[in-house]
Amino acid sequence: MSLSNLIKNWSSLRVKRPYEDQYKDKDYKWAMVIDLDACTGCNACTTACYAENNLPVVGREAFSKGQAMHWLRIERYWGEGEHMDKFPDHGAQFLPMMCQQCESAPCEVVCPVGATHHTPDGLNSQVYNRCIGSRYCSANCPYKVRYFNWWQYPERAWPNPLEQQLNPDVTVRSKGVMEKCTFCVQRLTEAKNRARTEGRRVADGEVTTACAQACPTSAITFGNLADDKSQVARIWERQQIKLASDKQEKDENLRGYRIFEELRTYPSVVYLERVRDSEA
Amino acid sequence: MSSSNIDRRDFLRVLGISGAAATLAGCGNTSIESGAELVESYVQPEDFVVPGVGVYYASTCTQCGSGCGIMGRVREGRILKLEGNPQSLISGGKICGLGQAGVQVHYNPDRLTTPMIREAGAFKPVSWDKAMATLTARLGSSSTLSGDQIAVLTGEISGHQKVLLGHFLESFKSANHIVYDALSPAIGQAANKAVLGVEQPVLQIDKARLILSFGNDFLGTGPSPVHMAAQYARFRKAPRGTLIQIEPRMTLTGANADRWYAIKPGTEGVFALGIAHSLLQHQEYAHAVPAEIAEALKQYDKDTVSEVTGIHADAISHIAGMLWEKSPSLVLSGPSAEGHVHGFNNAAAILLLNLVLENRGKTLQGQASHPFPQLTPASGSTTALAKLNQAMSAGQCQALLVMGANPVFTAPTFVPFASNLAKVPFKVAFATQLDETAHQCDLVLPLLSPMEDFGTHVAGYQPSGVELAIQQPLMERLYPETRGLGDILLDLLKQRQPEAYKAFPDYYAYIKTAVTKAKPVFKSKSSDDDFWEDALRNGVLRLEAPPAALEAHAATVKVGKPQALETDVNFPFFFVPSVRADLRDGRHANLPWLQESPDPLTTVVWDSWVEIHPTTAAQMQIREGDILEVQSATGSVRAKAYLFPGIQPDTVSMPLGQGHTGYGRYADGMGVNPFKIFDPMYDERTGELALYATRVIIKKTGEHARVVKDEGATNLQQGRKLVATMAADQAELAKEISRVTQ
Amino acid sequence: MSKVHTLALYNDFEEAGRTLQELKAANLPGFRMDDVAIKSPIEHPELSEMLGKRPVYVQLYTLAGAVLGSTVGFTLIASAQANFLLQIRGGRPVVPIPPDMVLTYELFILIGVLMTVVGCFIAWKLPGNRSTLYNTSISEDKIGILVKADPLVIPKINEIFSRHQPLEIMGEQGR
Amino acid sequence: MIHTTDESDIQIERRFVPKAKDISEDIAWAQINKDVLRSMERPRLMYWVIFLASLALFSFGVYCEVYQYQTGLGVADLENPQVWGLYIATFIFWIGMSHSGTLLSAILHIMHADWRKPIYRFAEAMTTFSLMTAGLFVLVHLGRVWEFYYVVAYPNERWVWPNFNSPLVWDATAIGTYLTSSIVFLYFGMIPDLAICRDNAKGFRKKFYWFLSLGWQGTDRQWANFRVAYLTIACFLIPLAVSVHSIVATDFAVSQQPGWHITSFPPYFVAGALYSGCAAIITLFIVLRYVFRFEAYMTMPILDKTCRLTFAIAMVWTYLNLIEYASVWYGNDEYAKQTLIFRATGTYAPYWWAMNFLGSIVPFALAFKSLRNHLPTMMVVSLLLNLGMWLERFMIVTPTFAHGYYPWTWTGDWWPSWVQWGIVAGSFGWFSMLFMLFCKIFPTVSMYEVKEMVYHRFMARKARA
Repeated sequence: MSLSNLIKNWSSLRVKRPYEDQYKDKDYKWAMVIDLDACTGCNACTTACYAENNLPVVGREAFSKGQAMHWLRIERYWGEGEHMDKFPDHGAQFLPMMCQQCESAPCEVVCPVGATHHTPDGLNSQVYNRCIGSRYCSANCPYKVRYFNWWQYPERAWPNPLEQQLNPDVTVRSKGVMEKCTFCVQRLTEAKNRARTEGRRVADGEVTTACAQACPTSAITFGNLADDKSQVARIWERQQIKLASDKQEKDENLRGYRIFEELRTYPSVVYLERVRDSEA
Repeated sequence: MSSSNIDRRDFLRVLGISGAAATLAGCGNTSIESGAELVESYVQPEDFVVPGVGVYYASTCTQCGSGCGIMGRVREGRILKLEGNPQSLISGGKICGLGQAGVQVHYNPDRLTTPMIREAGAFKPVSWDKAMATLTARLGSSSTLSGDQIAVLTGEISGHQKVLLGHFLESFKSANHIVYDALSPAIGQAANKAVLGVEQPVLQIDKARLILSFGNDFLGTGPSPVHMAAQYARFRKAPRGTLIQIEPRMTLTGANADRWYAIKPGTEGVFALGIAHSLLQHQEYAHAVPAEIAEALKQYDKDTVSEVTGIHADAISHIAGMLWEKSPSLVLSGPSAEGHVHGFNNAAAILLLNLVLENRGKTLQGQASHPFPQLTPASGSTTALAKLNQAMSAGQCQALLVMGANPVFTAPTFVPFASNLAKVPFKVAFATQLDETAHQCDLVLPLLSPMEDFGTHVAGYQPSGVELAIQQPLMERLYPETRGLGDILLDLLKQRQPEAYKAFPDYYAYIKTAVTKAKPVFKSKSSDDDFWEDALRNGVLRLEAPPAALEAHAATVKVGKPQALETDVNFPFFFVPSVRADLRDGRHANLPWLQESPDPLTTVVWDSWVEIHPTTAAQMQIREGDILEVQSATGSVRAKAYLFPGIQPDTVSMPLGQGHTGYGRYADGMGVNPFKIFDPMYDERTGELALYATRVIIKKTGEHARVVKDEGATNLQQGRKLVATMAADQAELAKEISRVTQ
Repeated sequence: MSKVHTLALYNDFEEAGRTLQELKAANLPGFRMDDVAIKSPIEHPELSEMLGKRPVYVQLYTLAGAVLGSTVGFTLIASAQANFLLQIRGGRPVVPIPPDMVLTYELFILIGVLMTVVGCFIAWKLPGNRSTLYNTSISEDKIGILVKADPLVIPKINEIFSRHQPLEIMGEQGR
Repeated sequence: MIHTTDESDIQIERRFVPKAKDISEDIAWAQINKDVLRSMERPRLMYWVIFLASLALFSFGVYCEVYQYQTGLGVADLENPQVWGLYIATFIFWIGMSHSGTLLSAILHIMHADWRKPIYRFAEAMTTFSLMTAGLFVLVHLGRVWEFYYVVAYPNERWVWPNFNSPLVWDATAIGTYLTSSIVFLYFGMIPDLAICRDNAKGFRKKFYWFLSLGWQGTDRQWANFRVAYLTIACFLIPLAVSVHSIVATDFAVSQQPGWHITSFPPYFVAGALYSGCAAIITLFIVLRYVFRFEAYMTMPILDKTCRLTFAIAMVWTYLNLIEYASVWYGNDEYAKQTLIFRATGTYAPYWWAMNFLGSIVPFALAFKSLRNHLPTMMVVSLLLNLGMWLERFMIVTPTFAHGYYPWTWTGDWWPSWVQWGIVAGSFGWFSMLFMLFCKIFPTVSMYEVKEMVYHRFMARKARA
């Protein structure tokens, strides 16, 4: 009965993730590293995302109104101050930005119906069936990586026979629901199920996201942070990034950082600083 | 390819039967249980088709000429997604956006589904029998055409399609295979040939410690972008290489440079020679060039060079110093340096630097010789089109077959291709989708998409050894009334030379025979069938071969007086077209993913725009979104202004590829076509069209519209730490863990 | 023998007040002051006082409602959360106190208000029959005095009524 | 009950009550009934003009909403990150509007401010209807409005609950509570008046009022319980009203966005709510006074008091508004400061300055007695104040989206589409249509309380005499 459950488990119900961890899946915590020095801004990852996740092409009209549905967008910043006199002397600054799968996600707290919540393997999930489209999550997302279905895209975006390309593993979202990068959860689930039937943990490199898979420069590394030997865990460790920290104490010459860490969102994506030869 | 097209109704029927069987089983012994009857599924899934499980098949990407190996994810008989094939050295298991969009060629809603014949000015769908009858009436056994009366116009083409085309033309005693590439690298290739002895050397980007690139966009639109991006990633790992890019308008590669210089268009050769001059002051380089060149180079002192090129004089000695310091280096020339009246000279001057710096054999190598030269690609040029245009104009051409080229769209206005095309009495287009050129043809034959057809491809750029890439169908054909190019050619050849081709019932048989015949070259000991199966499974046949040596002909580099650019009062701006890595010359504008994929540098989608430097825009009081008229001597186009800091201030730039008028719902009406305002300027040496030599004037129209782009109201980080940058001497890259270096 | 009603209408509170005083003083058998009711267009506390102490218990319902609202509210919310562990929110405990307090507060008010109304309805004895002796002018500006008494004393009461210039005296018919 | 007036009375009155009288004590009670009940009969032409105009506006709003429902929210030109637009801004506006009804009827009731009596009924009706309008905006705004009930914690087989952490769930609970309570309060306080209606109506209307008046006969027991219950509900309503708008403020203050994440938001919102509500009362006061010929009840001294109250609240709002700017300006949050600067200098600067002018400068018109007593001026001023308060809500919602944490998604020139404007206009139509219907069906002036007021004044005069 619920009341007895409440009283019996009171102390465990008061534990906060990630810093007082309780509900953590011991085996999995998905995370990512993006090397901005390797990223060339070529858009291979974004197209891969469109192909894998059934993202609708919204068309010129909707795009001009800011209604694009790119879960993964490549931002291009110009330098400021000393980095930009008359010309962008040190090139453009590209930033692939997708859902950071925050461990303490601002979006999760404010969703009225709990359509977005945290999974035990560390994803910030979005339950389309539950979403009523209040868009509060998007309003509260510091990264603005949530995309709302302003139109009934299933009727608009895939004229016959384009709909045959749709990935059957991924829901096609109707109008009125929010969506965002899922770290290709359909791939993760499949890999986890496969590993579970074989009685093991998903091996490093066994599963990856569509963006990481496509990236011609391998700038994106994806993997399981709970597995100490995984590529991602090793990079995080070498970069001295701790998941449950809002201010990393790390060596100065390490490139790893997380965006808006000071907001205590505890993102799961580490970016490695772009490197430029200052003598060139 | 074993695939079955389970449609949903069939699938439900299977479920229905097994459900019924389960019900019956509950009621005692049925005829099935007693073994008197057997239940058989309505649908027999073919091998490897398991409902709900994705299967991967290897194939080859045909979106550009790089010949990347790809894997297609197939589920329930449908191709869903393309990924890189790790077996292919070219793709290395990776894939670019353009390649991914290949599935949209296949599933494009505007695809041709039946043959069409022009009757009374309009296309009418006809049956294949009728279409083939029309075709063979002109080009079949009874055809009297020969020699120059027939021509085949294609884009870059390689492998057995190319061979069959050649045979087809031979049967007419013709060699009129015109390979047209609107963005042809022919000038650069000619310079390579002249200076290094090969048309396309292999670049060892990862081995270089410094790359000096004059407008070479190897990351975006180069000969093999995916392969070079992987090399670039290794180049950036410890010991980290430095990239310096010099170009009038920033390319994707320029955007990734450590240092980017804006140069006046066409003065790249002067700048290169200025560096050469500076380098020659080091004793060790002194012997690298003939004495007369060394003498001529003395005119290229840094102040003169600086004045001509618009780059600060200190930069020259600085770059020279870095080249001297960081060896081996790699100096590259690119389209924006080559597309000028003196483009060949520019390219040669740039290549001279490689000779001075002794990069031959270190970062520059020759391609391994190919065992099947007949399969190697015929690379395209614009001169070929000019020749065809003349022939058509003179009424010599009686029949024209077009595939993979769209000159009605890409030919400049001074090449009146469309009107000359009308003079050809019989024009046949082979296409998956109608484009502007196909619209002008008399007969249109719908081709299988690359996801439905067999083929072999040989990339023009072979990074190491030799690869023969195999293309196989990834699913059954979508439309029964479509056919492969190989099959059509084979049918035609059977009409003309029945004896030679009777052994091949179809193109599949032809290609299988041809590939298995090559077995000894690949030193395979397996049976023919196994060899073929392996080839299909791997998607690529690899042959390791040593790189060829490069020659050095420094003397061919002409070093004249450094000449400043003439100014044209009527057309004060240089016009630099930009080539988008996804749309290229416009052939991919029909793919919605690519249209919606923001241009990496401006983030504009679905449109054309005019890039103009903010200082110039401020002088002219131009704001973003103002509609500008860009007028050259031959024509004008209108597009929205986009303020772009990565451009030389006397230059404006527009992207190519948009402005279609007959290429389906995703391409039509999007932007404008700058091909139509090119000036008739040609490279002196090769006669190629000089794409970067146009001069324009900009007029404000007073109209304004919102630029459709992903970028928001700011393109700065506004004090946030979004993209952080670290100085190279600070970062300890060697201690880092990385996937690339492993 | 059941009691019957009689009603007198007066022009103002003063006359009604004098009538009440006389009724009280008369001390008639079979008549209790508790059976007297004033019907008036506005509340008149002075007159009501003459009728003796008539306590109001509505506040008790309010209290019960408020307590019920807050305790049951919190328990329901917290136990619902405790049973829906699937819905973890990063950085927050499963049962967070501040949000639950906000909701508890609202339920405290909601149930409090509703119970107050219910209490008032109970005090009004709703739904129930009430005396048919009523004049629409009471809702306008007249004061009515309704007496429930033994039929035997009714004439005497009416007599007291008529001593103070009533506008009208109404009796129940057929008793 | 007929009272006569003579010279001496007036003399005394002048001596003891130097200020103008809120209401004349000489109005006969029957006259009060007659005057108020008349408002439920044939109204002036202006009534029909207002009603039909509201109906037309409302119909257009319905058309827009149907179009948006069918096509998707894209027709509203909402985008990422401008995800809320006018809907949420107007939602706050209507929620705010609802607060003055509570102020007049509950707070002033407890404080025994008699002058509220002729005007509190319509103010309460305004509370109820503006809450209903606000509720509509929640629905209009949802992407999948047909699933709106997911927000409600209803028992279900799968034990799926809403997210109680979300301020939107607090909102839903608070607004639900407030709407229920204010309907109860409005209805409960109207029962004696409904009995009057019952006594004067014929036919089906009699039946209707008979049912609604719950057998009210004005007995002393009914009155005593009624008083206690009414007072209790009034006591509940005051903290409830404060909590409702505080919770609406937490929609913003609890979120993390620059420009929203401000501790002073709840009091700021409450002050703004009372402010716009009072301004709306002035507007409706003037409208009702004219349309239903309520000059004898909605008197100039009452308007004068309302205006003074409004002025006081306007100054409280101004103070809290400045506090908000100051706390951001002197705070250490660079991002919030950027957003503030954007508000004052960016795309929406004209609206921001207009909002500050209308909210803080225009109310000084209320400080002048001659202006306070000039009805046309007050009409214009009250409408301007409400425009200012609507702009305030717009300036809370929009600039933070346009200039939030993430520069890449900053929008320079976002502007709502006609569909949004249509729905906002429709909401005003819906509100005034409901309000006008209410005025025709229910007594807009509390008859029994006006009688009390008249009686107390009359007795006071008598005592003095």
